[in-house]
Amino acid sequence: MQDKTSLTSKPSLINKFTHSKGFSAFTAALMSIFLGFVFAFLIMALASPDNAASGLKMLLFGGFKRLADVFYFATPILMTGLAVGFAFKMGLFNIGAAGQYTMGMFFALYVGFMWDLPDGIHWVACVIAGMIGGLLWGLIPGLFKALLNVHEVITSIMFNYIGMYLVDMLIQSNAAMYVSSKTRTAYLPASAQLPSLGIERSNANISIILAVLIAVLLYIILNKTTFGYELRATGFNKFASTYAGMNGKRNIILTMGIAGAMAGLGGAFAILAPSTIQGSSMTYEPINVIAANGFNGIAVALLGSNNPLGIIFAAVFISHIQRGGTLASLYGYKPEIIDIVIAVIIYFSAFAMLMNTTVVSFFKKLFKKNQSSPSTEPSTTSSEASKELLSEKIPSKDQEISTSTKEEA
Amino acid sequence: MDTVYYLVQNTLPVAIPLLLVALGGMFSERSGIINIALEGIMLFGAFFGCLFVYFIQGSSLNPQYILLLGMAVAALAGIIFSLLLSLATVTMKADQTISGTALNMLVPGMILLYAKMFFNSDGITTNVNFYLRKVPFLGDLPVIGKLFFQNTYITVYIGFLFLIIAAIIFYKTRFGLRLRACGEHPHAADSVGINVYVMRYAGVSMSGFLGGMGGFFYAVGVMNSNINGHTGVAGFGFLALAVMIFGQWKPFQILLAALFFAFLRTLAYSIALIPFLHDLNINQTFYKMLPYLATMVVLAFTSQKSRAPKAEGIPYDKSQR
Amino acid sequence: AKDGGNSGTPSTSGQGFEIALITDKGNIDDKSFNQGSWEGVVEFAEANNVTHKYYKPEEATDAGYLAAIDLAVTGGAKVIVTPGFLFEVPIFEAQTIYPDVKFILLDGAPHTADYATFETKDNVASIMYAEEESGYLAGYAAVMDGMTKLGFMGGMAVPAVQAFGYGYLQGAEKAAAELGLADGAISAIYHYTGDFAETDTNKATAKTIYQGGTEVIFACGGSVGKSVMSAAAEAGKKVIGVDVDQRYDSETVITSATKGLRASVVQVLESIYKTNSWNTFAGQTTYFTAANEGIGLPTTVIGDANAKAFDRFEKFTMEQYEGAFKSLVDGTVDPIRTIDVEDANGYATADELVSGLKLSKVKVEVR
Amino acid sequence: MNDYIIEMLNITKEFPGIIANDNITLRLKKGEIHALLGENGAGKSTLMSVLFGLYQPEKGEIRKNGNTVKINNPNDANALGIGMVHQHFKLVEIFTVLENIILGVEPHALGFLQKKKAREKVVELSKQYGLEVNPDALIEKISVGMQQRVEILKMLYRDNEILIFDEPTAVLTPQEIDELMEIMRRFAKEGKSILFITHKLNEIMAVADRCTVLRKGQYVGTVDIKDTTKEELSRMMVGRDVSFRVQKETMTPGRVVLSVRNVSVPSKTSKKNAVSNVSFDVRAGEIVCLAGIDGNGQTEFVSALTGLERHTSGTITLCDQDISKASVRTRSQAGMSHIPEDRHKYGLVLDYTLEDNLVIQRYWQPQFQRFGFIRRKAVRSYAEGLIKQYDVRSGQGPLTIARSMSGGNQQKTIIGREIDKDHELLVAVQPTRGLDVGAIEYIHKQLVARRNAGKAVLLVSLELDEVMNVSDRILVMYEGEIVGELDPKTTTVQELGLYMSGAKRNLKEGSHAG
Ligand SMILES: Nc1ncnc2c1ncn2[C@@H]1O[C@H](COP(=O)(O)OP(=O)(O)OP(=O)(O)O)[C@@H](O)[C@H]1O
Ligand SMILES: Nc1ncnc2c1ncn2[C@@H]1O[C@H](COP(=O)(O)OP(=O)(O)OP(=O)(O)O)[C@@H](O)[C@H]1O
Ligand SMILES: [Mg+2]
Ligand SMILES: [Mg+2]
Repeated sequence: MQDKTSLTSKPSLINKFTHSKGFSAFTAALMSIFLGFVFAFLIMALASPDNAASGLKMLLFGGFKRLADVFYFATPILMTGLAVGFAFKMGLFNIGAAGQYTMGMFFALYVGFMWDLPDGIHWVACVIAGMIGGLLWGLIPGLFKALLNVHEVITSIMFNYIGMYLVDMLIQSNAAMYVSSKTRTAYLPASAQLPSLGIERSNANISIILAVLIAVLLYIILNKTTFGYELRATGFNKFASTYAGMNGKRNIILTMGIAGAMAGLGGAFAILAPSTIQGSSMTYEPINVIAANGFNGIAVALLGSNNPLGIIFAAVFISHIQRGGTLASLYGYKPEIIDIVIAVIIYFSAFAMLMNTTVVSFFKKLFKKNQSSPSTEPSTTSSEASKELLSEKIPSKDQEISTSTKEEA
Repeated sequence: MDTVYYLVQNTLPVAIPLLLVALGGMFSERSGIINIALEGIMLFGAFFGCLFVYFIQGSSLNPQYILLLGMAVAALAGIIFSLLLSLATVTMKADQTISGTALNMLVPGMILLYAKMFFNSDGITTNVNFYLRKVPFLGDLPVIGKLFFQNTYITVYIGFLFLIIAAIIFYKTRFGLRLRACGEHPHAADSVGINVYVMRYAGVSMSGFLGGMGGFFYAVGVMNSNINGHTGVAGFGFLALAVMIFGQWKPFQILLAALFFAFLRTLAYSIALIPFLHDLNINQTFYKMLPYLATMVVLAFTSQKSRAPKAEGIPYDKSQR
Repeated sequence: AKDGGNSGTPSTSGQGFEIALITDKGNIDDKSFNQGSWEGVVEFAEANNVTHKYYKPEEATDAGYLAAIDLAVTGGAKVIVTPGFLFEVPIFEAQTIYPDVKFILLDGAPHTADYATFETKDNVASIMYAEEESGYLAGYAAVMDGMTKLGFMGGMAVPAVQAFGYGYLQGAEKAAAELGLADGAISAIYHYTGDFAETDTNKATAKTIYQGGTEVIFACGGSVGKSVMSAAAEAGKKVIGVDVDQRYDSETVITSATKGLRASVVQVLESIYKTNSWNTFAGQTTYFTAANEGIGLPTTVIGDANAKAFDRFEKFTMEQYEGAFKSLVDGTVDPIRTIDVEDANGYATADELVSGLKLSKVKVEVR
Repeated sequence: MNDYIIEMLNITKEFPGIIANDNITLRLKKGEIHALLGENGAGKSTLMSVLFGLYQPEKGEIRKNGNTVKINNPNDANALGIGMVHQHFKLVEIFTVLENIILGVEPHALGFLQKKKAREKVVELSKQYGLEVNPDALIEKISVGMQQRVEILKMLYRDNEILIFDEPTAVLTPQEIDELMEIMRRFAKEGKSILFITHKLNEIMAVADRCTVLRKGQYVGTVDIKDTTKEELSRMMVGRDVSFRVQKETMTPGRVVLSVRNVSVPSKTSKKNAVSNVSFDVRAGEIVCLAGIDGNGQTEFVSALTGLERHTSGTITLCDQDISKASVRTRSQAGMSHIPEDRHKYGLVLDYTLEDNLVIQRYWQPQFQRFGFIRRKAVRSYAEGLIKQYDVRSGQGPLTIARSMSGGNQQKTIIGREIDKDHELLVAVQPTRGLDVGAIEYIHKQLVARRNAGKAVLLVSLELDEVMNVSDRILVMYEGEIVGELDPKTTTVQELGLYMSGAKRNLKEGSHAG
């Protein structure tokens, strides 16, 4: 039996590109971003109509005035975005990036304060320690899932809390790290801080470069290696991967470990950033609050369609509009508008792809009716696109609990 | 004995929001929609409930009536908000976790923005006291009265009432049967003429109803009828999700799970009252971790048999086979 | 605090906002530093028609605060109010970078990150408060009112909170002595919550303390107070507020150990804009104490001239208060502000409190 | 007036990219059994789904008793007395039999279920038609045959007079098939009209009055069964002659390739063993068939054999290597190929491309990876080779997403992959399920070719024709045990059926056939 679609002429290169999944993900993202800003504009116009235009301009372009800061603040969420996105590829929803991030911070801080290492090596050790901290915390949901069949979402949520309490306790009980009169950690020695990029009045540092390199590395792992092949196969259909002799349990544990390591690195990058003030540094305040950057990572991953390269852009974009949002406060707007914009963008991007094709096929139908001639040739574009989408939207049936994820590079 | 009364009296106001929200999650998931957005729904309901209380607090209305009205407002708000989830996941067939996560992100920002714009604050602070020192007559009963009818909130009774109603709807009605069919095998439901989309809207809306109400009960029973964009509902929506799974998507098991969790949580803060625990002199942080650790341990033992609704997480598409 | 969030109404003239406040963390309704000082800013600015606005730093670090100061200056700030000791290091930097901008630093003095150099330049006014005196009055009032089971819930063991707490215990001791009570007649539970937030944890902790029989808790940690008041309402017990007069937040608040955040901010702003006496504050640290009416318990009820500020006490009278206040002013009583604490977190043990503060009538349990 | 109870006239139904039904007309007489025949994907299920209101046709009309009707959903169909037993059962597994039967038409008072009333009706119906069921049993705990009874009861409960059976016999034993035929005849006699889809021409010849044939979405014709033959029908269906016998020369089996000794597998649903104490050998150059009714432990046994589940006891030896505890990968390396029963669940990653699916058993071999990096070019050219060799048809060649391929081509993909991989033993589980005669013929040829190439083949099948035609030796499995070893040349379908139903056994427990 032959699909009639195969009868249509070979698509041109451009056609192929515009019909590729990557492209529709891109246009979908654009559309959601557009809607997000429309929403923002409406809110601003309601709050203070006179300034809405200037406010919106700030949101859109303000970040360009503070490019270094855009990259600086993009780094941690880029890493947590990778932590979420990478696990997503395997069909795992790593909602525990927050805990892994906190653990990464703690390990980095510990090495920063407690180990006396030479310049140039110290910060590297701290970064690696942070990575290990996140890795360990990421392994836990992996182990629970692989060995005990406990859903990773639940484990992650629980260990976000456990990690937060634990780290706060460990820090507060360590006199070398904690300054009680300031309710936060002491200043890190300069040797433990990341090398700055030397941009004036900005904490921008080498970690953004590392983060981008790591993202590229993950991309290669996912798409070019046998491990990535196994991982995505498992994400799509874990039964088939078992059938093909892949070690599902090992892969789950490994994936969560790597995801945790990413979040841990994010924490390390955040806490080890150099300060613009001589002798100062980042500090950690143990106040029993779950790290927001962990959850922001979810947004970044979703906006970047879980593709490491997409995540780079998503992180920079979100950081960009956040900086713009801060600047918009000069016009009296509350920076919280940005949180709303981001949420709206994610919400729409969840179904923008489908919306894309619905709109297209709607017009196709309209067009067809007007023609009134029986369609001998089934509408290729829309059907192809929607077929593609359907195939994307059908998650492999996961026998146990919840979270279905898919997505293709 | 006083300590026992105290523990019970304080466990219930924490357990009830968990119970209600987890029941909401149950309706949603048994209809086939994973509801990660419970956290956001709770917060949204709590916000409107508190906002209502804020505007009405000057009036001479009896606080318990205000509470009931606020509850209705919160439930309604929850339903409306949950429609955003149904719209995305049922009509637009979007990924359920993604939509839910987006909605979770939306609410705190919205509350902060609103509160800052109109109250110069991070949230809404109200001034009505809903506390019930003693329920008339019942509060005087021996033991039972002290356990359940003193130093409490009427939310506790409302919570139990809704548990019963939920269980009846779930197991004894045509609607419940159809709802469960949709979460298990939507194509089968469709083939006997059940409108899967409608049922899923209904399931999600019920989670909005219970979630919004649960959020408001959290604000009343735990946060003194205040709500704040930063602390939100302190992850109770997520915990409710865990409670729901722990309770195996079944109403009475969910009740047990909620009580279990709430009790450990209450215990963690009441160590000072329990001499033998107090004397152990363990860092209180360990007790704070206890509910989470205990939940993990229980799940570790029970999860092998865990059985989620089969079709949950999968958008229903008629033409899909 | 419904003064219309649009204190931040954007300027149409383009000059921006002249008086700026940077929040340390949390918001300007934190029932503490941010709120008190912001109220001062608003009071002054609205009375004198000066544009004003508050900024929230993008991250709560030294660099983040400095960046927020940058932003405020970009936004046209001429005077910047920075509440809290967290601004000590950033202000040290900023005072050099922005010589033309005036800074009002509350509860701290500018210094370098390594504490090697302390310097307050002429464009900075550093303000400190004698919290121990305020706490002293609160403790004194509670015991004088007949209470014997006291509680203290501090946020974190930062100097200001510690000082409040220590003063509180010493006030109780003094009152017990004046009443001729036996040694150990007063019991006090002393606890730091570890945060400054309204949480169900804090409420549960307060409830537990009340359940143990405690009659009043001195809630000394910003929004922690909301949780304590909620617990007190349920337990039918009392609360002592902190920083600002909190009687309006709950019926349970019998009094508040205030420090004149608002008054001091207004006073310094007036020195800049009206009395032209900036140099009385510039380049130095000014202490607000009982002597200059910088601290105390509220003696009037705002908006109700007939109401009595002490109406929620059973026995404690205005006369008794004035006596105690006077002893602070004339120095006959000088509460201890700091004691040696072994613990890294600054969490004093019961023994340290008893010996450090020379307590005998008061026995302390630390939680 | 006319004597057609249902007329589907000029029905056209499109799916994205394909016209599933192209101007099809079908007329059903009152009281007749009308067969619907066609290759896979010919559009039979689609046409029936249109009649049942699951799909809306783009064109055409439906008449009942001469009056045009509109069927927008199953409720409308139900109101018109149309009921359907679906190809893939539509039963809620965690519900009871009773709940499944009443779902959608629940008797209720103010929304509250009245199960008692329903139960009485169900019990009565099941007595009346000899469709014995336990109303309180959970669907997931009952056999497939039983589930089908539930589906039939669903129609009867709704008082349907037009009954659609979509491939009802694919999952039944010969005895059960006979029973079903009997029931269908009874229905027809009572005046109910039946539409009956099957790929098995014997069944059509046995029970149907008329037959409509579809091919590639188009109407080929309607014939009276008494005026036609099997050959005629199959020619109408595929457009050419099809041979029903598998050509196969005799071979002497060689060395033992697979040796199974005392293997037992615990059951997931009950305390009993799903497989108990199974022992047998498979030699090079023979096709051994594991026959039996569905649910007698074959699936569990295959899982244990292939390593998908680890069995509890006994030993499995493959080419002298003990693989009892080995991983799936080790078994595969030791020479086992496996065509899985459920091709969508196990056989393919539906969202992967065809080429990625073709190397899923081999991507880790040096040929396809270096230092952990996939050698894309090698994969591509290998895939192109296989696609050509096995004539796998797809839209975009190696880059086609597997999900978009037809079932037959998906199966070819798996077969090509498993055969091309180095193997000594080929485990083929229901390799032809749901496929049309053309495809079946192809697959059988491939199995025989493997045997002729000196490989051992273990075929697990529920299809009696297949069992009898393809295998060299038959092992019958009943309730987890091997109860008989038969030679297809000397046995009959009837005898085989007796073994399968447990009525006969020629092997003692624990003994094995070498
Ligand atoms: N939901 C659907 N979406 C897209 N295409 C479909 C869908 N259902 C059926 N088709 C297409 O319609 C054609 C007819 O399918 P149908 O299931 O009716 O065939 P069939 O004759 O029942 O085959 P089989 O013998 O395998 O059951 C198929 O080739 C398939 O491509
Ligand atoms: N989701 C889908 N989207 C588009 N086309 C589909 C989809 N599902 C199935 N098809 C089409 O259906 C056709 C046959 O699919 P199907 O799986 O029904 O085959 P089959 O031979 O009937 O196999 P089975 O035994 O599994 O029923 C293919 O042509 C395929 O393109
Ligand atoms: Mg089929
Ligand atoms: Mg079919």
